[in-house]
Amino acid sequence: MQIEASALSVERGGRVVFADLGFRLKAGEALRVTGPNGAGKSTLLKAVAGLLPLAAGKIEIAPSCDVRRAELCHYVGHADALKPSLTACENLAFLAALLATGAARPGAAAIEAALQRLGLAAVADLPAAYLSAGQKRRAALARLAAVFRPIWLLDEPLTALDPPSQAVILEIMAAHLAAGGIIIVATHTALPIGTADLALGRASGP
Amino acid sequence: MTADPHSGFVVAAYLVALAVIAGMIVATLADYASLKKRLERLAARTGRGFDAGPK
Amino acid sequence: MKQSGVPLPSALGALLLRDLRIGRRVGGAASMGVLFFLCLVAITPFAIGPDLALLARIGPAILWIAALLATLLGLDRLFQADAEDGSLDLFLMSDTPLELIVLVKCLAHWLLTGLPLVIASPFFGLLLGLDARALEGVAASLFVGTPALTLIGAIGAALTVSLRRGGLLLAILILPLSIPILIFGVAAASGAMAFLMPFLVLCGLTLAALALTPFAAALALRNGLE
Amino acid sequence: MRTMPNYANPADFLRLVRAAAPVTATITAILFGIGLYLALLDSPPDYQQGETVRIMYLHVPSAWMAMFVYVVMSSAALGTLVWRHPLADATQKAAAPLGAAFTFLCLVTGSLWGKPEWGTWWVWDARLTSVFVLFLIYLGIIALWQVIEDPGKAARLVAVFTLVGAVNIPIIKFSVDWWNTLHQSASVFRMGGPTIAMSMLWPLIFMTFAFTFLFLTLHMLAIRNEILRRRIRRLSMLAASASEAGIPAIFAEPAQ
Repeated sequence: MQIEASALSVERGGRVVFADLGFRLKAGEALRVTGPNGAGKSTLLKAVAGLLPLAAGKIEIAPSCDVRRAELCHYVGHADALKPSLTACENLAFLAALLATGAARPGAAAIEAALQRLGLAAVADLPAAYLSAGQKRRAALARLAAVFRPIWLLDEPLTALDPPSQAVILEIMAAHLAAGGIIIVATHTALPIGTADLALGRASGP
Repeated sequence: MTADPHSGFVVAAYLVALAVIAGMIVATLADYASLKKRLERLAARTGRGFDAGPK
Repeated sequence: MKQSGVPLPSALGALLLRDLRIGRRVGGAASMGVLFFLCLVAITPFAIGPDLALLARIGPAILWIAALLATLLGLDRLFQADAEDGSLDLFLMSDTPLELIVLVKCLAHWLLTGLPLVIASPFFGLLLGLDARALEGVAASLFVGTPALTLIGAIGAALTVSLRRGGLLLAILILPLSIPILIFGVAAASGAMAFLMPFLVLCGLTLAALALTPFAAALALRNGLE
Repeated sequence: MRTMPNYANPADFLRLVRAAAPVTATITAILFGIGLYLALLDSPPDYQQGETVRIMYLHVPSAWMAMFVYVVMSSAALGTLVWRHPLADATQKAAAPLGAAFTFLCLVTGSLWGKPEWGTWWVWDARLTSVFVLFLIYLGIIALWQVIEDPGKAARLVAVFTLVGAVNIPIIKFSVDWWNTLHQSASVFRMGGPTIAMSMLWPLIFMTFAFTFLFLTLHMLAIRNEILRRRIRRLSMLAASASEAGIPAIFAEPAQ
């Protein structure tokens, strides 16, 4: 598994967010994207996830398969995608069913295991509205553990998390890399796991 | 009650009244039962005995 | 959910279950459609007068217009709620086609808003002095017509997903498109003799909407991303 | 030394309900027994309407209850806005569905009472229409309760709407009456007429008191439900924040 972006440029609202960008990640490698706010970190992640059209350049995945790139990626943006009136367990069960690919439909046991892994077992049946920001963030990240997708696109996963929770997330990320996964993470903090770096400066104006 | 042609409406009215009043009573008591059950489950989980009120 | 290891329902099943659950819980707007429908029907006699004979003649039209507005004005949150909390992005990344996701969301909306309207319409028809046969006509035509209203309204919802005040714009966009449904719906509802012809045309319109609108709505959603 | 029970405090109120509810329940049963006996067996049919006048013994009390419950709700609304007391919130929320049920009963019995004469199930008669608008207001209030999650905020917003409604009801009543006379509808239906024979007055009085005590009993029980619902919500949030902080939730929680 390898993902390669070449001469990438994306526009949003007529403004060139970044241009002529390239990177290559093989199985087990991670890329840390840094840069000031508005430099396009989130935009890059969304572009790789296939949520945004590319102005120029291309993103290729080898070995090429007929599955859409989006179906190979997990995307955890700033929004937690949690419905306040549903419980953490119901939210995760839905997201797992939505994002499961092919025959691998996760069972309820996988959902509970994921919640357990993120330390949310005690609050699994409480409405998401009652959870703290940190718990909501962990509930959002729990889908990484519940459903397997090779490429993870994480937009500042560690914000709003206390140190012990951050340790859990970093553990999960390390395990994913060890299993041959690929991670692109936008963050300001240094990461203990070995990553290539990609600094997005202020894009030169159009 | 004499066999008044419209006595059917009287019966209907009293049946509706019975249904509505019974509905109100049952709804209130059923709500109480489920709330008490949830409260006990929650109180047990948070490790605090709790007087959930009578009945 | 505490099933023992049994795999979760398919994405579409889970989505339908989720939307129905959200609609019924606190904060959900399940009963809003019916109440708005009742209010619209209730205010007409105050404008027209308490004369039941007159009300009965225009009853089907009042019920249909009320159903149309109740459906359209309840649709603006169909996709907006998901867009705001980030679920919409995940819909696009699922292996389930977006068109089917749109269809299931329309089904959930119809079950929470459209169906209750159909069930309630005979009772509200009594307020307008409709006789039994007219009530049947209204209920039958609404049962077949409201799905089409929801489906076409979904296109409007998809178009206005990123707008702050999309509700009214949705109605403005979709009202012209729903005129055929209104025409044949009211014709079927009040047509004394010619019930079948308008009714069948209405069925045709609904089936056409069922087939075409998901693609249009999905296209609108994909292009609306920013 | 037990302090004077302060019924504004939820815990004391729960004890009050445990004591008072059975008493008012039995009073309600007795009143209904007498009322129904008088209404159905011991009073003469009306010389004009015949037996259908017996529906009056349901219709008039439920119309009275529809108004009475709204008054109770409005005073609770004042309690919420002025003293911001959670018990006032619970009182207000508990009253809404009961009021709606009584109003619905009033509309149905009114329709059944009028059917023989009108020939249709519904006529836009002035008084029935005003009760119908009151029913719409009740439904609006219940809908508003269901949409706002935070109980405190919901109570204050619903209180404002309830008071606005209270101010508008007389205006609605007047304008509906005028609207009714303006369009002199075909059948002017006199609801029960101004003077009621003495023999019909007693069943009416008993039935009205029976309805009132029924409401008092159910209202107390419903308020207790609301108090428990709020406690569950608070305990759930405590459970969430406690596990967040990693300490088991064993701290004492003030019985507020």
